[in-house]
Amino acid sequence: MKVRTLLVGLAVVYCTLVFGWTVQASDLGLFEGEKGTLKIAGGTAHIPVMKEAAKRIITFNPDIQISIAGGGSGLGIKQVGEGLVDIGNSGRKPNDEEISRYGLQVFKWAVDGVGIAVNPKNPVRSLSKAQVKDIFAGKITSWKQIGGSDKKINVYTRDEASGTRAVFWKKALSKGEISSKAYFVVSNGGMKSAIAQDPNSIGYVSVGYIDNTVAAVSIDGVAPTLENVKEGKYKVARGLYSNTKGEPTGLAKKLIKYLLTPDGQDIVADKGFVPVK
Amino acid sequence: MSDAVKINVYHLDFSYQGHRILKNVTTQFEENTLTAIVGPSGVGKSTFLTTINRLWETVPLADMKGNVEIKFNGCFHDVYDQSFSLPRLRRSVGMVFQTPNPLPMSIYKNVAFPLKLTGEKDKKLVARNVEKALKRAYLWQEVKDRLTDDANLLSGGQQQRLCIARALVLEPEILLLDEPTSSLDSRAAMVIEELLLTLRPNCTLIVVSHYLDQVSRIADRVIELSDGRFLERPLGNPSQLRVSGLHRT
Amino acid sequence: MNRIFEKLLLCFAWASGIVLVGSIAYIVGYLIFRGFETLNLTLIFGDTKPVDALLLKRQVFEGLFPAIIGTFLLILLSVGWSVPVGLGSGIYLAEYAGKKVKRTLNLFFDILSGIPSIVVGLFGFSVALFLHKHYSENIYPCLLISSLSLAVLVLPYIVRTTQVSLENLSPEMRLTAPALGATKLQNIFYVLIPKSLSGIVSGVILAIGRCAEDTAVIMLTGVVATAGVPRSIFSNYEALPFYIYYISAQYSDPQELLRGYGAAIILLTLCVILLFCAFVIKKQLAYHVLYRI
Amino acid sequence: MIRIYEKLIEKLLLFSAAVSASVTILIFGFLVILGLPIIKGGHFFHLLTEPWSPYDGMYGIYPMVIGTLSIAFLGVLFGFPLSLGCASLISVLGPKPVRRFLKKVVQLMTGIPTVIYGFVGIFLLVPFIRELFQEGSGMCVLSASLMLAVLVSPTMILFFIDSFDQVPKSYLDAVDSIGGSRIQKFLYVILPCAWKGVLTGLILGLGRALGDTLIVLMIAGNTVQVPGSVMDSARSLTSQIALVMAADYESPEFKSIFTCGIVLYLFTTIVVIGVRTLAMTRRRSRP
Repeated sequence: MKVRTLLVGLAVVYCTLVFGWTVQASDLGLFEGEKGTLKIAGGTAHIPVMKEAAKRIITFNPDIQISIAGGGSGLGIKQVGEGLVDIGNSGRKPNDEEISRYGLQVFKWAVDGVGIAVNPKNPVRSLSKAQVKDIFAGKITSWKQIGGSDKKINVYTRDEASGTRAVFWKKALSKGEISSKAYFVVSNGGMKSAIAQDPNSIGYVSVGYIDNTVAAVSIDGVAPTLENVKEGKYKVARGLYSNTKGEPTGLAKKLIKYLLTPDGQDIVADKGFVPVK
Repeated sequence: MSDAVKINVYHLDFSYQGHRILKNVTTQFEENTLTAIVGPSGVGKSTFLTTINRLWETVPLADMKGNVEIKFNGCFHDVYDQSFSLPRLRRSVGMVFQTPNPLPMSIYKNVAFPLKLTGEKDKKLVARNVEKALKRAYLWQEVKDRLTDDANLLSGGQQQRLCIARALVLEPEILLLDEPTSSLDSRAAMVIEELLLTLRPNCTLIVVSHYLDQVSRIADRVIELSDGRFLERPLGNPSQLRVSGLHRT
Repeated sequence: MNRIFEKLLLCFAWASGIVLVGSIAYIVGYLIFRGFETLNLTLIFGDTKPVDALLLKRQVFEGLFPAIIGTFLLILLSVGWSVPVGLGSGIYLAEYAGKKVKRTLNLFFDILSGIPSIVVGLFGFSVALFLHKHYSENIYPCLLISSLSLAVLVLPYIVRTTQVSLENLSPEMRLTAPALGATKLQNIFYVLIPKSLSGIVSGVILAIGRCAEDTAVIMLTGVVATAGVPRSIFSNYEALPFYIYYISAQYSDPQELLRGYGAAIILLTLCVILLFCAFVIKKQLAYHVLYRI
Repeated sequence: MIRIYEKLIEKLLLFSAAVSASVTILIFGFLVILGLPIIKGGHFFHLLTEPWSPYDGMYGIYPMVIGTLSIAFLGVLFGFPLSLGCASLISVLGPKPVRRFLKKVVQLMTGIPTVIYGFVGIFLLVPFIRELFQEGSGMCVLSASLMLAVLVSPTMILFFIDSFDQVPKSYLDAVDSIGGSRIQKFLYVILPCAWKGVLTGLILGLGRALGDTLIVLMIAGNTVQVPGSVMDSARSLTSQIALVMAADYESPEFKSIFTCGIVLYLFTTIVVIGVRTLAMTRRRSRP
């Protein structure tokens, strides 16, 4: 009796596993029979998508190992260029010098915006471009000057390796100065949690990271939402790129291919970015 | 030079940290006798013992001149000669220290330790020799049921006899004892004394001692070390010795 | 006047004792208060079945399992590298080295033990990069490089504890075995090392603790946010202290942050247990365990 | 045969000692060689006094040097009286149960991972400082140095206790016999006898504070500026290394972090030499 229950149970488990996989396997079929390790580093905006993709791939085929590190776009480009990782992510397009020097192949699989974020307790929800520039340059120092409470503004910025910083600096600040008094954080996740904790903060973060723990701020009346980015209304937008040194091969090639399949693009949309297909 | 001489010491000079402790000492020790060395503390009695088995060489800032010859197999060997193996010397010249110094091992392992050093692999032989040594040291009856116990669990007197057994297991021809009873109570000391007397027939013993009554009980010959020189003392009753400026402990 | 001054000082001593105990109790208490509810199997294995995870059938996501295994491997490897070399150096220093050599080497080890761990990490990273450029394309920051760098970090601890416990042995103890005919080497290995073993072992345990807690070295030499259980010493890996650091800055939801608290509690417990072991062993427990027939 | 074997082992031990000692030099060598291009370009001392502004081609580490020094010194400044108080309580002043308990706590503290101090610092100390002073984000020199004080205290306390315990017992008996109180014994006998030990402990604590990465990285805010007050955020040399890690051999940013490494290495050497000198004079003057 007991043995039979056990057998039935096992059969059920087996079936769910097998069918579960075959059903799911539509686009993951790419990774059938693959083996080995894949190393990814760079842009931090990419991490949620990469993690989810890795999770699905490894669940489908446990023989594959994927390691994901942050570090920023600059680091991603350099590490892939030096051959330290297989895929280097960047939140900005690698510049011509980088592409020619390392022989990079660039793949864009999502569109993202860089939005200004403040603490939800802060009433300010809209700024003009000039105000933004002044705040980040350290010329406007109190929230009172722009309609908030009488508190000093704590400006948060990213390090030089960040693609998010590069895009924001170019498109929102028009390459203006960033105050030397700004606090530094090392990733989009770090920016979000810092702003969520500090009531007097202002910073910039990938649109995909904006949720209810932080409040998005409109620039010249345009809010940094997915729709506005998609429609091209919100100007501080950028692509999310994955770069390889030379033509991608093996797992790297398949991962990039997978990101561009309907499944992959679903993950992109699910994580708050604009799919490219 | 009589046939019975076991150890010859010639012109021994010893200095420690620049202080001259032994001054041009020349003496002989006869085979299978018990010689006692007496003298005030800190005068270099223990140091003299270490010149015979070259143990002083491990002490930093010590320096020695002179010669020591020991007769092995009927033939004298200069122990300071380069070709003379140091481990061989130490194995033929046993030494027992002032405070019992059992190694951090079981009782059995302690006694078997010197055999381990010689690379003896035959377990039966080791066991036989250990038993023999323990019996010679009058310890066998007390420890035969607890050979695996930690040696430090033994009493002071037992520990000292263990150390003697450890020295005996290699069947040394010479045994140096540096105040072997000074850290023991009088009953334990008596046992050790009797033990030494039983060893005398086939072992040359040199004992450094503070206890003059002890010396008078066991020694064949008494030497007093004073100001770096050796003085022969007549065997006599303890009070005679006291007159010569020694103290009784 | 003097009386008041003395009274004030006494008050100050008590106050500082209370402040110290209070702050540490607050820190640990806060951690446990916030994190204890996460302490369950899900914290470690996420939604993967523990059996599958342990048999390495499935990679664990949203769980600490890979980080725990990573830390464990890291400790094993680093101690594996550093103990033989460290023991050898310690023995040499205590038993063989002449006065001048000893002074010089001691200075080197003092400096080595003072070098900030991030500099050791930088060193490990540049060595890896150097080898990658000039030697083999297959060498990059990885478990091997991290463990070697950590070995450098803990090396002075092991050298120092070995040296000190050997040097602290009594002169009588040193003479015993030579008097029985032991050579220098036999004396060292049969008597001196066993006798100072408890000191040496507790030093090794403290080194293990250092390997478990260090973050700065590994963050430059191959630890990553997501890697799964490493399959070889040339893989990237996850580790508990880095996980805590990473979560503190990058958590995206409260659930993730809670895992950070969980990881912190686990790491803290691990380190405290190691410390405790070191104490117990130092109290000569090893004596009875290690020296029976 | 045995002699050859012994010699062989001795050579092996010498070899391992040489290897481990050479690591010390190897690290310095690597730092200097890799940092050489930028040191040559801008003079080492010039780099120490220049600001950090990669976009303008300036890779000076002046703000980080000041950041490191101010955070570390402040940390020790907070930690020192605390440690001295605790050490005196443990070795002389406290009643026995208090002493034993406190000592256990201090020993336990040596085992707490740095990253945990940083972690708790972010979620406990930073908001607290922010609310208390109503200025800035709470990530500042003050928060970092307070946390550092907690980190370096056990090192200092244990060392202080050690040096207090080395005061000859005869001195203490002398004070006891003339009816001195505990605090008097501590103030007028132990402290004057052990002041060199206290100084050594202080320097060791400073060394630990200078070399810490995680606490400063996590709660000092990492702003590249010379901090003007304790409420300002700052970046230390160690954080600079952690933050600028890039894999590009050629970039000047990457090379500049070796200058940070060299400076930290030199700090360490100075600390070690200081401690050794003190230890030497202590040994000589000991009764």
